Order: sequence, then C-alpha cells, then structure tokens
Amino acid sequence: MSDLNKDINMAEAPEGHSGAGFFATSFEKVIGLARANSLWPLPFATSCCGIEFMATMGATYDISRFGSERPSFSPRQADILLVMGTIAKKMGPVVKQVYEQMAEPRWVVAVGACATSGGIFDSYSVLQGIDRVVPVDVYVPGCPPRPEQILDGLMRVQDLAKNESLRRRNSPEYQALLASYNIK
Amino acid sequence: MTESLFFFFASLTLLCAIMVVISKNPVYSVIFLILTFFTISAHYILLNAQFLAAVNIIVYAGAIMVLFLFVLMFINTGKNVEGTIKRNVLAKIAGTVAGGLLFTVVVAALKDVTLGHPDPATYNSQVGMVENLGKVLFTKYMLPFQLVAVLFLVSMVGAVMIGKRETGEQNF
Amino acid sequence: MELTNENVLGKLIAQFGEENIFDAYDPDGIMTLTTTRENIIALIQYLYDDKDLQVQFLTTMAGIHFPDHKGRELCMMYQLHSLRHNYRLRIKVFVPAEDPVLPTLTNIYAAANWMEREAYDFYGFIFTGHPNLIRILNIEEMEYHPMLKQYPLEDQTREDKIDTYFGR
Amino acid sequence: MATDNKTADTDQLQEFRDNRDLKLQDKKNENLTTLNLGPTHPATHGIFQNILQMDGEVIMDAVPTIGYIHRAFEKIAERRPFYQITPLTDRMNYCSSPINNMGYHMTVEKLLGIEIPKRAQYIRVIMMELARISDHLICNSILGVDSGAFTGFLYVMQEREHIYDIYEEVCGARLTTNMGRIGGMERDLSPKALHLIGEFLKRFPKVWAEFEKMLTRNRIFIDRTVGVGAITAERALSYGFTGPNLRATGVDYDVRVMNPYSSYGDFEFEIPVGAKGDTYDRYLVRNEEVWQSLKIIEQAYKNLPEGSYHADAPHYYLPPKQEVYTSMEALIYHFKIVMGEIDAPKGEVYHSVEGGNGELGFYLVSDGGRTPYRLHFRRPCFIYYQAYTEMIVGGQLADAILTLSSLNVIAGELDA
Amino acid sequence: MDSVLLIYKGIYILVIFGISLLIATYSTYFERKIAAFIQDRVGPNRAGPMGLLQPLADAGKLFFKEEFIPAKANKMLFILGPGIAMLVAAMSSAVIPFGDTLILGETSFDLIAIDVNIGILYIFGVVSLGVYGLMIGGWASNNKFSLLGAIRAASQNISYELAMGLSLIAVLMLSGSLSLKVIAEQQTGFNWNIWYQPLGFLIFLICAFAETNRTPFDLPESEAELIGGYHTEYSSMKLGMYLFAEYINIFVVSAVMSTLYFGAYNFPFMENLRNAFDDPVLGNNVVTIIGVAVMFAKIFAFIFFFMWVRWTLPRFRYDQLMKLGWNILIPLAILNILLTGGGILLYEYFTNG
Amino acid sequence: MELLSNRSKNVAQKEMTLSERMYLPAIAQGLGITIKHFFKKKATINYPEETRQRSDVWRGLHVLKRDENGAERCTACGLCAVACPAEAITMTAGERKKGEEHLYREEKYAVTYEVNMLRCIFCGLCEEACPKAAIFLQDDKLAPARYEREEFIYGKDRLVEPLKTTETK
Repeated sequence: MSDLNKDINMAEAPEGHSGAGFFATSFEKVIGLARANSLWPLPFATSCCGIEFMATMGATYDISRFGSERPSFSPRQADILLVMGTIAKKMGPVVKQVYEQMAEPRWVVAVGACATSGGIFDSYSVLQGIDRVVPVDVYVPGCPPRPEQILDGLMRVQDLAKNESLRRRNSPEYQALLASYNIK
Repeated sequence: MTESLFFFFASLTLLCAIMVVISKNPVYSVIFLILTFFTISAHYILLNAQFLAAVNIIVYAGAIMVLFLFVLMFINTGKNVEGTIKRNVLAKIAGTVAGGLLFTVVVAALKDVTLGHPDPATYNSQVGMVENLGKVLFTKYMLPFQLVAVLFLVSMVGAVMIGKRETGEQNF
Repeated sequence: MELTNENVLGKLIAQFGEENIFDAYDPDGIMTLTTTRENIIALIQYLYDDKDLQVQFLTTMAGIHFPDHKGRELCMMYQLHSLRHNYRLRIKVFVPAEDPVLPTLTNIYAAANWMEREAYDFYGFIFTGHPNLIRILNIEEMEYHPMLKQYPLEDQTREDKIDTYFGR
Repeated sequence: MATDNKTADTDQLQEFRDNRDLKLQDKKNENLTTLNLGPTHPATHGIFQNILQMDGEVIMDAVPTIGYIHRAFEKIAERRPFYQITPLTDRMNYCSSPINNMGYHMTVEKLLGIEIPKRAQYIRVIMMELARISDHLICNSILGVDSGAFTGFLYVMQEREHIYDIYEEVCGARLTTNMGRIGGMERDLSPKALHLIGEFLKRFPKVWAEFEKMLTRNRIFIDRTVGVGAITAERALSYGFTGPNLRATGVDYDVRVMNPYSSYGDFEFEIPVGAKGDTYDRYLVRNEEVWQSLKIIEQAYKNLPEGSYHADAPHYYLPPKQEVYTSMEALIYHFKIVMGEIDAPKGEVYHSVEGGNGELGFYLVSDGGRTPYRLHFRRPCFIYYQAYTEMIVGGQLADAILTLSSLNVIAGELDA
Repeated sequence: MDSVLLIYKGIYILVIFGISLLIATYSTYFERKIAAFIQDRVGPNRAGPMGLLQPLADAGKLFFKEEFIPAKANKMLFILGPGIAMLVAAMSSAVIPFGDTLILGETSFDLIAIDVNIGILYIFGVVSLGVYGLMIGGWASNNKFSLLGAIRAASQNISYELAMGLSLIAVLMLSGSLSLKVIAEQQTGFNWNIWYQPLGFLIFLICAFAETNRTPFDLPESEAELIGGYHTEYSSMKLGMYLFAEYINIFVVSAVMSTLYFGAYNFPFMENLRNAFDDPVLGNNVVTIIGVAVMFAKIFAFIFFFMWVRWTLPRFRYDQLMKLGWNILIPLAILNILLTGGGILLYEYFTNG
Repeated sequence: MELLSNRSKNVAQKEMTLSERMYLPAIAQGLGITIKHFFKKKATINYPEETRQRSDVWRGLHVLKRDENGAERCTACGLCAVACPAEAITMTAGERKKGEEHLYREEKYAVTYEVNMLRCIFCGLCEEACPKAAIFLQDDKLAPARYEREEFIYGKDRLVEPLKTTETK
C-alpha cells in the first residue's frame, strides 16, 4: 500500500476565502472541479489508437486515476467523445450523430493523426480530420499517441472543464459554433 | 383516524380502478392497476392483516403485474394499440347491458347487507397475523387448501406443457 | 500425383484446349495462366472437382487496371490453392473496360461473394449472377470506381496541403 | 469525379439506410424486431454494423455493413515508393503490425530477389511470434471482456506492455512499429532488447497460465462459448477461412508449415487444431498457439545466429549513416533509395505469411516503376467476416457478440 | 407511542436513510478502488486524498449534466422510472435490525426502524417492486436496447425471486417467525443460521446477485451486449439514481444476508462480554454498540464480496440464467426445505422423545 | 477433413468433469486469483509526476540538430519531405549569405521548415532519409496535446534545438 501514497498532484481545492470554519468559493469552480474529475469517456475507437486507449485503461497507465475509467458507450452518459482512429467519409455522419446525442457539457478529443488530420491516409475515402464534422476541443498528435499523450489530452480537457462557465451551452459563441457545424 | 384513512384509501382505490379502465395507454393501465393493489393492501393493513397485505403486494404487484407489463412491452413495441379496439355501436350496447347487469347485482347484493361490528369482548386483534392464518388454513380449511394446491400444480404443469416449444411431434 | 506446373498445365490444356488456356508463365513459382471469361467458371469448377488436383480453396481475387492495354484493360486475378497438395495457381481473365462483365464465382466459393463486391466497388466489374452486387467499402452514393488508374488518390478536400518541396 | 465524393450528410445516410432496409424488407417478418448493432456499439469495436432481425433474443437474420474505416490502402500503395508502404501495412492489422511489416518486406524481397541472412530471419521470427502472441492476447482477453470478465484482460494487457517494450527497443514505436526494412532489419537487436526478450520468456508463461486458469475451465465461460458461432470445416474452407479460425474447425492449415518462410522450417512447433469450430475451440486454439509461439521464440532466442542483420544489397538497403556522411558512393545510393529510384524488376509475386488472423497475402505487380503497379492485400479478416452472418443466425444476441470477438476481426484489416 | 419514541424513530429513519445513501455513494468509490486493486491498478487518486472525493465529483457532475429526454420517449414514465427504482431501494432498509436495544436512562431504544412481524415479507414485497423502476425506465426510453434490458430485468427478477423465497422458507422454518428482529435475536453468539443452512445460504446468495443485477447476472445492463441496457438513454441525475439504487440494493441485500444467515449484530462471546461488566446497562450498551459495528462489518464484507465477484466472473447468457434459476436453484431450494423439515422433525423426535 | 501435416495437436474441448459442472470450484479458483492480485504491488505509473522509461530509439518529437559549432545542419535537400509518407514536412530552401557561416553549416539552408505534427505518424523515415544528420526524432520528448489545430505546425522556432551556451560545455 505504501506505493500508493507517493506524491500525486491531487485536484487542487478551488481558491476561496478560507477563514475559521468558513470556506466560500465560487460555485462554478466547484462544479468545474467535479466535472474535471469525473470525465466519462465515450471511446469512439475505430482503429490503432483504440488499441492504445486499451493500454491507457490498463494497469500501467490507469486512466481511472483521473476518474475516467467508466467508459460510457451510451452517448447520453458520456462527457468526452474520444475519437480514436481513422474516420472514413462513411463514418463521418455517425460521429456527428453520436456527438448530437451527447448531453451537455460535452467535449471532443481527437486522438491520433487520423482523427485529427487524416494522417497518412490522404485518400478519397478518409475524412481529413474530424473537425470537419464536429467541433474538436483538444487535439492529440501521434500515430498512435503514446498513452502518456492520451492522458495529456485528458488533462487538457480537465483544464477546460475547470475553467468553464456553467452556462457555456447558452452562450452565443457556443451556439454559433454548433450552428457552423450544422448541429441543431 | 382509521376511518378517515379508510375513506381516503377507498376513494383512492376507486379512482385508480377507474383510471385502469379509462387509460388509453395500456402501460398506464397496468401502472394504475398496481396502484390499486397498493391501496387494497393498505386496506388489509387497516384490517390488521399484514400478512395478506404483504402477500398481495409480492404476488400481484411484484410478480403478476410484472408479467403483464412484460407482455405489453413485447406487444407494444413502437406500435399504437389505441386504434385496434373498434368501438362500434354493438360494443357500446353490449357494454351498457353488461354494466347495467353488474350494477343490478351489486345493488341487490348490498341491499340487505348489514354491516357487522366487532364485539370488543371477543375481538382478537391478532386474527390476521401469520400464525393464526396458518393455523386456520392447516386445520379448518385443510381440504380446500390442498385442493387449491393441486389445482395450482395442474395449471403449472399445463403452462409448462404449453410454453415448451419443442421440435418434433407434440405429445398432448 | 505430384503436382507440378507442367503437368497441371498439360492437364488443363488437354481439358480446355490451347485456345482457352494461354499465356501461361511462372513469375514467382506460382503458375499464372490466362483464360477467357466464358471458360473461367468451368475451369475453376474443373479444378475443384478433379480428384487429382483438388484445388478447393480460393485464396484471393484481385482486379488490376491496365489502361494502356487496348481492349483488355481490366484484369481479374483469381488465386487458387490446393491445400491437399499445397499447390497454388493463378488464373487471369482480361475484359475490356467498357464491358467489364464476368460470371460470378459465388456458386463455388462462398468467399467470392465479398471479393466480387470489392472488385465491383474498386473497378466496376459486373458479376452476372451475383446475389447482392452492391458497393461494400465505399458509400453507395459514390459515382466512380476509385481504383481505376485515372482517378486521383488524394482527398480533394484537404486544406493544409502545401506542395511539398520536391513534389511527388 | 473525386470532388463529388464529399461527405454524405446525415440525411443522405438515413436515406442510404432506408434503402438498405428496403432490401431487407422481403425477408421481413411482422413478428421480428430490427436491431441496429453498431457501428458504435461497444462490442463491435466501433466499426462493424449489423442490422439484426430478432425474434426476442434470437437472431433470425443479419445484414452486415462494412467499410466504416475504409482507407484505400491499395490505392495509396500505388502512389508510394516501395519503402514507404511499410507504415501502411502497420495500420492494417494493428494488433500484430510486425507480421504485416515483414510479410510485406518479404514480398518485396521476393520481387527483388534478395536473400536475407539467417540472423535477420531469426530476428524476424522472434518479432513475428511476439506479434502473434500480442494479437492472440487481445483476442482472447477481449473475449473475456465481452463475456463480462474484465479483469483477465487487464492482467494480460500488462504483458502486452512488455511486448511493446521489446518493440520499442527494436524499432522505437509501440504499436505501429514500422519495423524492419526491405532487406533486413533497420538495426540489430540491442543487448537491452535481448534482455527484455529473455525476461519476457521467463515471466509470460506464468501470466498466461493464470489467465487460462481464470477462464478456460470455468463453467460459465464454457457454457457461454461451447457451440456458439460454430462453423463446419467445409463451410469454413468455402468461406476462405485461414488461421486460428480455420484450425478451430479441425483443418491444420498453417502457412508457416505448408510454405515455410523466414526459416520457420528450423523450428519445432505444433499446429493446434480444434474440432467443432465454435467460439470455445477458437479460444483454445489461440491459447495453444500462444504456447507454441513461446516455444518458437525460445528456440530462436537460444539459437540466434551471428552475422549481419541485413542483406548485402546496396541498391535496396540504405547504407549505414556514417558512410553516407563520408562516402560519395553511399550518398548516391542513399539518395536513390530515398527518392524511390530503385531498379525494381517487372513482374508479379505473391507471398503469404501466417498473420495473427490467418494467411496474410501480398500480391504485388510491378511494372518496373518506383511504386508498385498494383498491391493487393489478401486480408484474412475481410475474407472471413462474411461468414459472420451464417455463424450468428439462430443464436442469441449475446452469442453474436462473443462470436464477433472470437473471430478477432480487426477493422483496419477488414476495411483496408 | 409516546413522543420520545416517535421523535427517536424519526431521527433513526433519517439516520438510516442517510447511511444507506452514504454507503451507496461510497460503494461507487469502493467499487472503483477494489476493481483497480484487483486489476493491479491504483484507481481514482486525484479527487481528494486517495480519491476520496471521487463520488462527490461524480455526483456534482451528474447533477449539472444536461437533462435529456429522448424525443420519442414517454416523458412521464421516463422520469418515473429512476424515481421508482430509487424510492423502492431506499424503502427496504426500514425493517433491518442494525443493532440490539440501546438503553439510555429509562427508555430502551430498538435499533430498527419498524419492527413489523412480517419484516422479511416486507422486504420481499418492496424488492419485488424494484424491477418496475427498470422496466418502466427501459420501456419509456423507446430504445430497443433499453427494452431488451427491461425485459431481461423483468424475467430475471421474477425467476430468481422464486428461488430466493423458497430458500428463505427453510430459515423461517427454523426461526418460526417472519420478523427480522426475532430471527436476529435467535442467533445469539455464534449460533448463526449459516451453520444450519449452508445450502440455503448459497441459493440465497446467488439469487441476491441476480436480484441486484450484478455480475454474473448483470444481463439487464450488460455493457458488451446492450450498451447500458435499461439506462442507455438516461443521462444526468436520472442515471445517477439508477446507479444509486443499484448500490442501495446491494447494501440492503447484504444487510438481509447478514441478518438471516450471519447472525446480524451477534458475535461470538458476546454474552461473556456482557457479563464482564458489572453494570448491566453499560454491558448491554457496549455489546449493542459493538454489535452495530459487527453488523456493518458483515455488510461491508458482503459488499466487498459482491465487487470481488463482479471483477472475476464472466456473465451468463439469458437462457442459461433462466435454466440455472428454474432447473437448478428452485429444485435445490425445495430440496433444502425438505431436508430442513426432516431435520427439524428428527431433532424434535430425539429431544422430546 | 483429414490432416494436411503431421504436426497438428488436437486441443479440442473436453467434457466437463463433475467438479467443473458444479460451477463453484472454478469460481473459487478465479476468486483466489483475483484476491491474490488485490494485495500485489501495483503496476501503475503516476503519469504526470512519474514518467515511464522510454527506449533510446523511441521516435518522439522532431528536432533539427546543430553541429558542434552551433550551425544548423539542415541543407534543405528535401529528402525528408520526399520520404515522408504523410506529407507532413514542407520547407523552402535559401542560399546562405556571407556572414551567416556560423548559423548554417552548408551553403544552402532551410529558410522555413515546417512539420505538421498532426499529420506526422512518427515513422522515423525522415530521420533515416536525412543525409546530413540534421533531423532526429528525440526519445525524450513527446508532441503535446493542444487546443488549436494551428499550433501543430511546428516551424523552425520550435524544431531547431536551442543553442547550447558555451558554459555548459
């Protein structure tokens, strides 16, 4: 058990005014923190990067340390859409559909060269990056990325989640973004 | 207090029972039927028959209605059942006649009824409890009880026979 | 019978005649011969049924496009394998591009079903008698057969592409 | 034209699906429910779609759709110089990319007529067998996951990490290895790599025995898999099955034995065969193959010959870097090879290796240019996935999922 | 009932409700930690020390996630589903004796919310309703995977309830009472029912797994087949309530198992301990408090067992599950009743002559 | 079907024994294995704080090397761009002017040199193709995840290794 108590950067307590028995902080921060530490991924794993995601879930890298080990294959329950692997044009609409089915707040991580930009598959059948279909929040390069890089991407999303307004969904910028992708 | 509770539950029972009949969605009907069973169980409790109340819930609400719902879900997948029942004139007449007959029977049955009041001297509040029920069932009503058991056995065997789908010749 | 390229070829020519089995050669240890589309099914059926040969395994099918060969632009390659004798052979059929019609092999090999669909998808081969000849890998709406040499490989929608220094 | 092939939007997709549903319609029965399994269903690994006609939980008919990650390998291969195709083959069966890499290299070597030294062949054998182990590891442990036992999967995943460590030491990548070059390996086995292989040989049998203990004789697992997705040897051969899936039906066809390549003739090993061709037999065959692979690695590791790790073929194999910096001749060869100006002869070759899933064949037609004129991959997954419908009809939904994972259909290989 | 007791009962019920919620919340954490440990991982460790705030993070996230009601769903039933599941799960802990009586001053307090004399039937009745939550939710989602999950849940729960009830009858024959309190009291010291009813316990245990939809019986929500089964379409706190209900059910079933077979709050040598104190009131209270701790220890042990099994075994197939229930467990349970009856007769024959 | 070779080994399923039929022994065995792991040392590496040892030949982030005098080695021959299967490398060449000898080793140098890290598949072919030992894939750096697509075009500012100060030598 001793090796469990090594130095780990825990989620920092949000900044607040602490006094004797008094701790106030912005409510948004707390919820942001909660969201950041409970990001349930929807692994949209089509190819090689999906295999590396398995390694990320495995004991050596253990994505559960970030509270993300419960893969929700149902888009309704997922918080981040991890698109891993080549998305062909045939698959593009499916990705969009999955994204539409997700409940807010939702984030999209494009993992690996294929999902981010098509990679070596500059061919007639492959979508050159999923940001043509859904808005992408974090890009993870690599083909496939090492699990460290996937975790990096996850931590980037955590940063996003921590600093995001609860009402992001209602903001005009966000609506405009969705509209630009033709998502209702 | 008991009396007001009784009236409360009685009216609730009636309301739920009516809703069973008039709900358009069969799933709602089933749910109201379950609620009806609950209120009836409440009546049992008012009568201090806790065993009956619990068994009523376990058997009817917990098992039989689950099966009802089960079947409804299978049938009702995506299809609209409402239109399937044709309400033509004949049906309306038949309904009126049947309802009228039922009403007559109820009135006739209730006309001469006298409400009995328990005699406080001989009243045993434990009469609805498990032990007493068991004793009565296994002594006074031994024969009917066993007959019912056999009946259930037969019906179970029958259900298994019907339910069993086997290729080859049928043996019944 | 020990199967060698010579005696198999001899057997086939004896059965089908010189005019239907031609251009036999051996590029990599696997005998390659050419036949016509009228004979292809009979040939494969014969190879399948013959007691001595027992060529009963369809390894793969591949289309090839030779835009420069006039009148025989499209080639279908069938590679067969006799597991019993560990003997492989390759059969080619050439058809013109404007008439890429071949009989289906699905009645002999179940494996041919998707291979033929793939060949249809990639090259536009029409297999008569195929139970369900629709595209398999690409989207149904696609209007061309992408493996034909005249079509470009690149995805035209790519935006970040800058001409590489030496070009390709 | 190509520009018209833009992304279909959702409506088009829907229309496409409707059309396909219409095709289903003639088989449609009022009492059946249609269930769309995939492509984002957890057990379909994100790519396969099956439209099932179900009677309760029993599958009456299925229409598979593939091509959700069609990447046009064969078209790309026609535009790339020979040495640049290796990264493509990596991504075909990504669970065992070294086998693909080396199968491709052997094909090109066959075309160019290069004989590679014994040591390079042995290194290749070690890497290919490691790849086979990692492929079978994934398949069998995913079978466990899909039947609900998640833990065994993570136990063997740790071992896979160790295999990746070896890859990393040999080629510098974990999954898409780009390992080896036309004419040999890109570098010799380092002492650390040798050490890692030795360690692996010592540790892995225990882990694998433990994994087998958790599942193999557990009645729940046996009940779930015996008789599920069974196929007879005749049908399997007609469908073109190869590899473990064919061997599970009782046919002992193995390319390594029938057409030995890369010194496989030197090693003692057996071909495990099953009898019924059901999911359990496939599982057992794969399990046993892992043991056989271990045996092969052990032999190759013990008898690793001395010598060069690449062929002496200056026209095709890059000269050592130090020479490139100093010698003019080496620099010219270097430029020629990198620019793809090697003198590939005209001709056509077919070469097949025993991939993780069966006979992985490469049919290469060369017109003497810098790129292959046509490179066709015989992808075992593509060939046998079409039997899936036949294997699941009559079974239950849960059976269909186990059958899929026991077939080990790798999407990259399926759709190419 | 005098007012002190009434207030006491009110507080007690609130406390028990709170405890079951707390345990359910932290069960999710322990599930993740135990899974991680079994799988050689460390599990959540970033939210709070050792990840202890993980459940709060999950809850916070779920609360503020978008509520989603599918367009074609039956809205009312869709909302009703998780509500029923949660309500029913929370109701069932009312009749479980978590401890013996505590004597404070003049009054003695029973550590049980309601001591009805049909306690075990009450639990049965309530648990049998739990399936409605799943069925209604699954049906209302208007999703075929959900529907399949709901149907599986219904048939599974009904089938295993039978075997569960039958296995219980043997215990009731031994105790002669339906009250959990009486059953608990009879198992003083080390005189636990498990020694007389090993087979019955085994059957009950298996059925408990089935009733709580845990692996190897987690067919209604089996991820690999049905994505999420009945809760596929649920997001936000409605999903949270389903998950909560599952863990509360585990808690309750563990408590029932400890009460029925493992002597509830009884522990070996408790009488010796009680007699070691001069003051009987103090002795009673000490034993009671230790008893409460023992009870919870047993419950936690069972919860651990549930999780341990989940991360070890593959799951059954639908028909195999039915076969196991109807062809094996029910005959075994009937056999167990016969054996127990015979045993009781023999015992009486030898003791009473 | 009769066997094709004499090297087959039948592994087909055996009948279940009585104890296997009873479920419980195998379940107990499985539980035993998992509980053994429960108390085992954990294999997890706490990633952001600890990093896993990577091999020396790991193909990580690119770097454009300088020679021992601090001059850039790249001569913009373009071999890497040709060798790249993902077409991720672009460059423009320029003539070295007088007085820039300490900056560029050869007479030609890369005015711009961009690697699109999103497209890059880290196959190492560019490193292999380079005749001047200029581009390397470092084993100790990984391309990090970022928010914007534009940030992944690595120009010379991020690729060229920083000048070593003489003091550290």
